[in-house]
Amino acid sequence: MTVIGIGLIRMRNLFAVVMLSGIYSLLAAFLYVIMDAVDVAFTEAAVGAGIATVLMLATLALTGTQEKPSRHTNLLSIAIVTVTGAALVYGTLDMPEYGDPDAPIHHHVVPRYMNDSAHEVGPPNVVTSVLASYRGFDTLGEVTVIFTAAVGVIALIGRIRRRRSLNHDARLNERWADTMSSKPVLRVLTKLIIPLIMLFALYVQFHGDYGPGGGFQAGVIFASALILYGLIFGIDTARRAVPEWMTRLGLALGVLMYAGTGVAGLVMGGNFLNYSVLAHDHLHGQHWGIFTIELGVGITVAAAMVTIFFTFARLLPVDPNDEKRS
Amino acid sequence: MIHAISLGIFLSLFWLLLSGYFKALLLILGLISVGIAVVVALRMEVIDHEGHPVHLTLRGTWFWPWLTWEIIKANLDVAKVILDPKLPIQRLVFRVKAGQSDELGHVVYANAITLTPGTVSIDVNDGEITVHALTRGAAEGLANGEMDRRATALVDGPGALPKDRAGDRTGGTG
Amino acid sequence: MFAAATAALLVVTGLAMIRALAGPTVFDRILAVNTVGTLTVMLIAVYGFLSGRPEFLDIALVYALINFIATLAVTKYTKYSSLGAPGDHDGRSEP
Amino acid sequence: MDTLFDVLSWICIVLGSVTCLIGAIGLLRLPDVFARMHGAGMIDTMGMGMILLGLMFQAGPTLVTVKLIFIVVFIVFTSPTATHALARAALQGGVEPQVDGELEDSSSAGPGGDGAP
Repeated sequence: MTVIGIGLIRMRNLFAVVMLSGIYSLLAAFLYVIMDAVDVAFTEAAVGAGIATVLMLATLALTGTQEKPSRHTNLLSIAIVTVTGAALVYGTLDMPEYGDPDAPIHHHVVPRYMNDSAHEVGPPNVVTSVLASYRGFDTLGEVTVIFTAAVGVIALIGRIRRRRSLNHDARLNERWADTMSSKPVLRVLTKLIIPLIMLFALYVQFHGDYGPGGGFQAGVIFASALILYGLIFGIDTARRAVPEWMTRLGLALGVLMYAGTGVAGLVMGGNFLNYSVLAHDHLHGQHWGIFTIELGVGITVAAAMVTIFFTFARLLPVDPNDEKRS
Repeated sequence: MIHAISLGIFLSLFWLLLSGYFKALLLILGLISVGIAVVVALRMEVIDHEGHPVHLTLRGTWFWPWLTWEIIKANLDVAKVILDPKLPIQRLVFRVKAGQSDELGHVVYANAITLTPGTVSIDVNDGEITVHALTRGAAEGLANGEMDRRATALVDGPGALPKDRAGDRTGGTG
Repeated sequence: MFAAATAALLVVTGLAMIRALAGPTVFDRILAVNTVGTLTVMLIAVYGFLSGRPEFLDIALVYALINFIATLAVTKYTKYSSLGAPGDHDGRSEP
Repeated sequence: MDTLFDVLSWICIVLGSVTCLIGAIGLLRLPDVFARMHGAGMIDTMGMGMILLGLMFQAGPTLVTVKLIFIVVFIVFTSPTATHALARAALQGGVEPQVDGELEDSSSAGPGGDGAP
């Protein structure tokens, strides 16, 4: 992994960097597996395997492949990075060894999470109860961040397209359609596998209680299916199947579902994001609460990923000839 | 429509095998999920005889074991070449005709070519597949047409090429 | 024995990484990344058995399903931005 | 019976690991992209298949085996497609496949689909 890291820094060709970071992410997922952090590994797998590379490429297509050769070495930034890195390493020296049962974290909240979550919250997968219930506020914050990111992308570059010439658009579409959907091999496989990916995403969504997974991973996987469709059949075809209003609605709906669950808790006489009051039996309340917010997370994440990809990919590719002319 | 229904059945099976939980709530959720997947797939227009080739499953019972055996033979051949200190490769690029009647057939054939190490399909164009082969033996094994016949029998039915069935016994040099 | 298989797979991953770092063309790197993807599926599956927790298979399943999307995206990208000059020496000048 | 499955399983896993190693050596030794694809193909087909088959023997007739079968099926479908896409992109990206000889069509032609373009 270190080798890959150094290789990443040394490489000037951003395209090769994208490829290598793909490997980095694969290895990271495997490391998480070794450390038994199944849910984290799942996230890394879902994000790293498809979406991250695709989004980076979409960005690359907007910016160009070669890193700008910097004229001056920025001593200040190097110094800051070195100092921060040293501080972090120094910090880890004090940390208990991996898996040390005497580590402070094992004395405070972890025992409660591990021992009590089964009857306080319910789901057999402890990570789900921690994220969705004990740390409900944090997760709501994360979802809002994703929501904001997608809204930002729409606001910033969603409009650029209108300034481009129709001619450019037509040629672009032609090239999109021409290159991919006419390849029978890719077309057949895509048709074959898209329903499977979608169903698998929903499976991950609804089994977050029992195994690794949950809303975030499910959203990413579902978005992968739509992105694959967009890649092979062209953005415009994909937009016809999944119109823009749908993703934007999903984006907002997800956050609303999450926050709404919290408010519902308030209304019914509990604290914000306290699900126990949602039903007569507090375990059922927790269950439904977690279920709803996970669904909210999934919808938001999927909608955000799809929005970002489609917004970027519409601009793709920057045709050098066009730029010279305009 | 038939394809949509069979896709739904297939996806339900997929869900049950993945899940392994038979609680009422999860079964209902599974049903909803299958519904969502089928509806989105319908909107995408990916359900047709290409996207959901259910008619191939039965005939596939003859094709897959044969292909697996071919893959194992091809693996041994390539392994020998790679481990040989002299690295005796003879790279060839050539075209084969795909005798299948539609593009789905060409795809099956092309993927079968790629799956056997030693040959990779690099282009599919109007019933002709451009193939890159690592050794002459692999190329000749493909060119004798056995795999083409098998794939045709898979896609178009065994009746499509009645007179060629006699040639099946010749076998590939693989 | 699972440990031995894990070790062998790690060695294979290392070899593939050498190819990814060495190049020389972009396509070599893509090939290597794709191979590492398949290897990761196997690693996760084998390690799941090594540690006696086969539920890791869900993660392997994710990779099996969507790893190739990245490869497709990359091949598509190479077709676009390197219409003039392929490979590492991308001929596009900085604007 | 258990020992039989154990032995079978180990044979498969060892075979698979060895195949993967050979494939990786091929990935390093072979001279150009198109040739290297054959090495990678070994890992994707027999290496993967054998190792996961070995795991199936370990798991026995459970849902774990079913998931393993799913993984094998998905990789069998996706890997040739990815390889094909890559080969096509490399071809159109300007990498000329080096050729060491010609295939004479007439001598090797079978009765049905011969190689004549």
